[in-house]
Amino acid sequence: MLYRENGQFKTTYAADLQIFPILQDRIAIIALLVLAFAVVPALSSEYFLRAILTPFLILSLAALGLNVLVGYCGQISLGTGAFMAVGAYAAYNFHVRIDGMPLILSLLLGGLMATLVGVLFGIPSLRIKGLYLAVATLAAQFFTDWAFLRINWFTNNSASGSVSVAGLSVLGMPIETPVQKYLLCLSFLAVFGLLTKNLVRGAIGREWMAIRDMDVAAAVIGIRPVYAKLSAFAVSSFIVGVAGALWGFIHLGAWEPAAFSIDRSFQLLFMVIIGGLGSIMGSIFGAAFIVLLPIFLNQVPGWFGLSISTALASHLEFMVFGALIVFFLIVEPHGLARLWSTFKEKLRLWPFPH
Amino acid sequence: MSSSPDIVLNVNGIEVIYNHVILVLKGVSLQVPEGRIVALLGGNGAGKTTTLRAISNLLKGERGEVTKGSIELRGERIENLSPADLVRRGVVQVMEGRHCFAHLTIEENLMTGAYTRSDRGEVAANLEKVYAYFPRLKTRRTSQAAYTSGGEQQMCAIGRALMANPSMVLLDEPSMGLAPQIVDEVFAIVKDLNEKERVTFLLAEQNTSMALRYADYGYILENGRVVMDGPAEGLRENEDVKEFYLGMGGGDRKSFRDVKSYKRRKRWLA
Amino acid sequence: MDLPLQATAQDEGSSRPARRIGEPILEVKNISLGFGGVKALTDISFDVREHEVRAIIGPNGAGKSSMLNCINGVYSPQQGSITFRGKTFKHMNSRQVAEMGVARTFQNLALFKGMSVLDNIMSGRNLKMKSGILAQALRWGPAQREELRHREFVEHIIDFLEIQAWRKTPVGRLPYGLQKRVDLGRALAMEPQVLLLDEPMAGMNVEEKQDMSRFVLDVNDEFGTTIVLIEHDMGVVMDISDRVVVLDYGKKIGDGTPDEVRNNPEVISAYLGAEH
Amino acid sequence: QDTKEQFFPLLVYRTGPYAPNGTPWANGKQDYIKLVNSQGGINGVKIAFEECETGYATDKGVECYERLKSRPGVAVFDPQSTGITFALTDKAPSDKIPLITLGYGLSASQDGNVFKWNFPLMGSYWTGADILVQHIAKREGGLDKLKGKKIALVYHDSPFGKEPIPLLQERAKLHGFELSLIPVTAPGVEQKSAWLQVRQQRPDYVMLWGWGVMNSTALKEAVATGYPRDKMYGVWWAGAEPDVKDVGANAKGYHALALNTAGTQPKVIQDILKNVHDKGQGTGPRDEVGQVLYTRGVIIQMLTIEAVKRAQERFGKGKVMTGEQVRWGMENLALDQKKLDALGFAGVLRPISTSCQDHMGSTWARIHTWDGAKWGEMSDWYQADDSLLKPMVKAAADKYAGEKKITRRSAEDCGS
Amino acid sequence: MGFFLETLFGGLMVGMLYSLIALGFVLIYKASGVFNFAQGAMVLLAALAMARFAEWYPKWFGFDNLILANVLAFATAMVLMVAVAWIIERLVLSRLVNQEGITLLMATLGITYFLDGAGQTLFGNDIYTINVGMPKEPLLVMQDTFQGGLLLSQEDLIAAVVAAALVLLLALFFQKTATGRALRAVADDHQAAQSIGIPLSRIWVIVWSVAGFVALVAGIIWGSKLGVQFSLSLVALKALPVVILGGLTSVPGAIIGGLLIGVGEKLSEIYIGPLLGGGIEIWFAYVLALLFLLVRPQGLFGEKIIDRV
Ligand SMILES: Nc1ncnc2c1ncn2[C@@H]1O[C@H](COP(=O)(O)OP(=O)(O)OP(=O)(O)O)[C@@H](O)[C@H]1O
Ligand SMILES: Nc1ncnc2c1ncn2[C@@H]1O[C@H](COP(=O)(O)OP(=O)(O)OP(=O)(O)O)[C@@H](O)[C@H]1O
Ligand SMILES: [Mg+2]
Ligand SMILES: [Mg+2]
Repeated sequence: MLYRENGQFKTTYAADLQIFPILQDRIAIIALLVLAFAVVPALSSEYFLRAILTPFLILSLAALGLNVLVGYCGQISLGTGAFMAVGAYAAYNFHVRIDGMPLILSLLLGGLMATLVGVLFGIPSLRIKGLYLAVATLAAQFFTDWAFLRINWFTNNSASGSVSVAGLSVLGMPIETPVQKYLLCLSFLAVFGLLTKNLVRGAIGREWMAIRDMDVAAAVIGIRPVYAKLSAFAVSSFIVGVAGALWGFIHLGAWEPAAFSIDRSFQLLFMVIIGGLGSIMGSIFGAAFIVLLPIFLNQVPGWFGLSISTALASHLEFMVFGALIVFFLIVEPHGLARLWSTFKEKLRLWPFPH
Repeated sequence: MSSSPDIVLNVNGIEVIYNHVILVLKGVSLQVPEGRIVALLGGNGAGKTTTLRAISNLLKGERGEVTKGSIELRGERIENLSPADLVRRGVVQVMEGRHCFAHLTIEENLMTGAYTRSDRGEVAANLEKVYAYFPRLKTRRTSQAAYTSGGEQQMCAIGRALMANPSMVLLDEPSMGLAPQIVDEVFAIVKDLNEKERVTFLLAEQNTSMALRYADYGYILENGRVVMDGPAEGLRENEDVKEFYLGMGGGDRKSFRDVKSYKRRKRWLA
Repeated sequence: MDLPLQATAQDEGSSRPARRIGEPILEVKNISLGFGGVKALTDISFDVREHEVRAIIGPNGAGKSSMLNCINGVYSPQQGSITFRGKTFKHMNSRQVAEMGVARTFQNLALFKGMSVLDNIMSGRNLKMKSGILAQALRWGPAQREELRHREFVEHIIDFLEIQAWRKTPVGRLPYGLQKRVDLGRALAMEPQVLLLDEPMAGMNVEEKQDMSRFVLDVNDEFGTTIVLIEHDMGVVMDISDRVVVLDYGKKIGDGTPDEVRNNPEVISAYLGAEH
Repeated sequence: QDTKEQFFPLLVYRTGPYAPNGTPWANGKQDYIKLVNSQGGINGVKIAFEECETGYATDKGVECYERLKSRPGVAVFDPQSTGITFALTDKAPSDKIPLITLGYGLSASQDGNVFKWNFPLMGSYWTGADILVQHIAKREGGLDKLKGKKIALVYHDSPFGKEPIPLLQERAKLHGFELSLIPVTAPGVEQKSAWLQVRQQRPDYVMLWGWGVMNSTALKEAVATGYPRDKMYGVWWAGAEPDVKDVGANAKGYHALALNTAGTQPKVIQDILKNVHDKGQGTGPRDEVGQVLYTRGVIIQMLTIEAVKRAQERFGKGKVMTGEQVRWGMENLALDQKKLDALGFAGVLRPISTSCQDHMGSTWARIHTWDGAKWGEMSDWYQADDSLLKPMVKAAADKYAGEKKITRRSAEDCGS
Repeated sequence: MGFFLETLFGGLMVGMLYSLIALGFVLIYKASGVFNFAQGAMVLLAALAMARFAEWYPKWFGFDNLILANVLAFATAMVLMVAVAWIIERLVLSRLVNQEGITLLMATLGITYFLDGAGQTLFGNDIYTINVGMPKEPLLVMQDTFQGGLLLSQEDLIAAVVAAALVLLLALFFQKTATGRALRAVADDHQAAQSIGIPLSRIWVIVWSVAGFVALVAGIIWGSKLGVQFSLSLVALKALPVVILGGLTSVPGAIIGGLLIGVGEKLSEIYIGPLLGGGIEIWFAYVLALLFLLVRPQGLFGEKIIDRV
């Protein structure tokens, strides 16, 4: 019985209010952070850092943001790509139009603009619910797709509508090597993960979840749906916006609106559902699953020395990917995070079956 | 497994696990004879609903599964049948918590209950019968089920099950949320169907006194185990049952105002 | 923060203090409510006095739950007004009602299914929590202390309702009876002056009903919370309520002490039946 | 480098909305490599290659790039997509890998002084648009005849589709024709309103800047709204078989830019058929060999290989070249007619010669016309008007350099 | 005026085609509470099967009768769609009984990937044609009323008529019949429906097969318009605003919604678009639907969204 909470008595509520009340969890999370900040960058190849870990971290961040909205507040959104785009383009404008703007500030301001747009598009949620809302959020998606292509001001009058940034630095340190980029994204994820965790286990988080689970009852205990929903939209689009800015600035370097297309929105929704709605870890699991799986599947034939045509390989990859999604949903409709906690529960009982 | 010919339902040491980890039933066995009313009693969370779900095969949707034991209907193993198959064999469950079809009107709800039947005349007659049992439903027949009161929904759920013309009904907390005289009526209906049409009932109830008044036999379930069973009269007289389920410790019914506030524990708790 | 709940632990309940039933705190005047063709309530008036236990009974579909929904702003009645502590209003939104100190439980369990017992009850304190989003995200001093303070209060409620063991369990997994208790806990967390209970004892066996009655009476005694109770178990109603309103088909057909109501022939024929 | 093989990463899209166009292109590239390998490689250096599916998505393209860029012997990337090109343009300089973007990508990247690592060989959207205007003018009887004419640009609503706009606006100002812009939302499956607009405005000519399914849909809508096909001019990415195949005879008369010929007559195509396909090593179906996009793939690969050869001439024959060295080769291409003939490309494309300033090497193109069953009838060669283009390229490159804080390359750098 | 009418008709006809796709969504949603994102993939799969079999049969069996080839291909594609329905029920839906809507929605996204991959593996990813003899040349009418006449696409006209007929047929089928009632019951509560003996698996196979049929018809119509290749699956996106505008649960809603969106987006693109630089129709359709929902959150004819304590 390696994993158990028996015997860990909490004598104060403050102790129980810690993020990870169980000692083993605390140790695990510290180990994880050390691993992520120190060991991984030292051991990983450039390809791994640049092409896998960095996008994985950024998309985890975006998924985290989306999870606030969908998982905690229960408002399904298919417009995530739009908020990422707003974050990226806004950050871009701050970056190029204001001389000497610090990178971090640009990114955060990008998030702030995304917040504004997010709240604006969140207003319909006060009346429209469920799938209707989900589809209606596509309005945001297509509108921003259009706006960033059509309105030249947003792209600093670049003829083609594509923008790019270069020469990034934080506090005088250049952000150029894969390790630096990785660490920057990781720091963002860690900080936002912590802040979000604080939010969702605090009063505001309870308001979101209350609205999600039963809005009439929530109103009766004095929760204002307007405030709860719009604050969820605000927090969510802030995080998503920052993730969008990172995606543009750090991962791509140059982008066009297609980088934040509807496919991105679906991809993120996938992540939060596969990972687990209403779970911080779930967002990260989900991002790992969705980012890593295709890359992994893509390389499988190679390991077995099979040479199948690229098209066939990629179709098979689609099929396996789709099948695995369905498979995981069947095994655990509440996502990988729930699967993980079930596993922990089993571990708690181990070696006695029940 | 010796099931005498007049045993309709034979539940044999079943274990149920939810979500792969939560063990809820720890070997429950019970038998329901043809044409009888059997009551399943027990406190909150004892596992009554779970037992009924296991029988009618509705566990899957709750992510539960029967991991041990067997369930036989008239000698046939039924663990792997679909709920629809069971309805075709005459077994219908009235689910706890009503589960009316929210967007359908009361009448449409009742009519879906007759999904497995084809004779229109009989169905129409049956509908009239249900309306006769529950006149309140008739007055609300055109309103969507979601917009009816709790009690009306409960009547609707019971009525809907009766529309299938079942030979055996699994009733889960039929009295919940019903006004006293409707509770009486529901039990009267149960008795009536049981006597006139020889419908067999398995009844999970919290309203122990009512249940024991109408049932022939009772099982008491606590913490996923059958802790006591016997003919209804016997249980009614049992001191423990009296104290814990009928609220009549020491003979008389105590006023709810005067009940001691120190915590009493059920002696059988496993 | 004052925590009067602590007293309950010692209370043995044998000798109850004389309860100080006061002036009307809540008055319902000429309320009418209809949905399309259905008249759910017709011209209902009654009052609730401070510190009393007021029961509403009536056959299914009589309009009892609708009455509560009108009081706490879920429905807005077409006619009539509601006076609370001398302030009269025709319609208020749920939040305003909650702010004035009215809490309720629900007939069909309206708990937040995905949240733990603790969070459900904590959510009842949200009205009283003031930290802004940023402070909560950072969890710095005041926000953390506020959370702690309220947590402490909620722990008392949990102790009081004897649901310590399920603190961290998602409520969706609890058996029905316990969920009802959590529902009550959530309402209590609001420290209400008036508590509206919609069939709190449905689906419980006698022992559990006794427990529940105990909780209701204790709340009434200890905090002086006024209680409006809908219940179909006549035993409970007659035993614990001070006065009873009887509704039938949306109309009021009786109002008075349990004994008066019990002997009212109209009530007997419409609701109680001969036996009771 | 301890490798004996030159490595060619091949970014392709054989799936997704653009697969019908991406596939023959990718096949042509592979087949040419196989041909060269069957003839002994590049001065004895064999070519290794690996495909990576991008699905035309930028982030997948970036992943492919990162995965393949550190392979030993990697020479050059062909992103095959404008979006991916944009994303890689910033990465290439630090990785020291040249990008070849034949007929697509950033128009401004022709300026090798700023875009050291980009090679938009043979043409950009600006040269293409310029040639179309010239051709239309010729058809009308002279540039002055354009005055008062109306030209509509029906374009893919993306950076790819928007690239030609500045040039066309410039030309419109110059010659006094009216330019109307009609965007089509990607991928372009619903174009009814675009073509209603065309019908409303009744332009004298329509330029079609489409890719993938947008092209055939546009042609079908043109049929449905009765717009004459022979007034329609496509970019070279809207002038291949997949674009017209399922419109068939209805598209008869439609014109498009051609960077290259199509057909199986060229010697190089014959060689591929003989040495690759007949040996059962063909990448795609045999009857696709020699199609427009297929041939373009062959050309791209030929130019890449010639760049490697050119580099070997300077840095050592029979050696595996680094990206840096290949870049030099690409910057110093000098393929005259004789060399092209020797390679089997007689008549397929015009001679090409690049320099430090000019990373395009040639701005020649023709117009070909669909005869209902195949691409036939070639116009004469046109060359983009340098006097117009040069200042535009320079201005755009300067703006880019300014934003990126890049200084123009010095003369020594050019020489190196 | 003539041009306005042309735009209007154009919008109406495209709208009808959107309805056809929207219908697939509505059917499945109505009958099982599943928002089926795989509808687009089903359209693609059906169209691919239709196109390829019509090409292969004459080759395999050595005949060259276009009608026969099309009929055989249609039958084969239909069989394929039924098989798909059956497999989806067996392997996916039956294991996700009683799960939340969003889980089911995700599962259909998984199915989308699978079908996209499978369709292209089986049938190829090039561009294929469906030739069911649709006339391509436009029709010029009322030349004397309007200057320049009114140009109507015959192909669109026929397609719109077919779509309208199909939609009406299904609307009739689902109204008031016992099956229709059972389907709505299933959508409300899987478990309760099971408990009264509605065989979920059979119902689902039937509904998904019907949706497959609708997908096949949509695939043929759109496929002969656009050519059959991957992009065909993206027309589903055009149907989404239609579905919510008309109401997720309403067959007539799909028609009216389709017409409204079709007309709305064409008129907006033609008359407002140029002011904004064009290309606005895609978001305009969504904004239209969104504004409408603000007034009626359940869409035009959708069932009222119930929230009650
Ligand atoms: N879907 C589920 N997932 C996990 N646990 C469950 C689930 N349903 C029930 N349980 C657990 O199983 C136990 C038995 O529940 P069950 O509903 O069978 O009790 P019951 O006897 O019907 O109680 P009640 O009288 O309150 O209805 C309870 O402890 C409950 O928490
Ligand atoms: N939102 C609504 N829309 C339509 N009708 C409603 C609505 N709410 C309540 N009703 C109707 O009003 C009547 C009164 O309902 P209410 O829920 O108040 O009854 P109740 O007295 O609580 O009954 P029960 O004891 O069964 O819970 C019922 O007939 C019900 O159908
Ligand atoms: Mg139960
Ligand atoms: Mg009620």
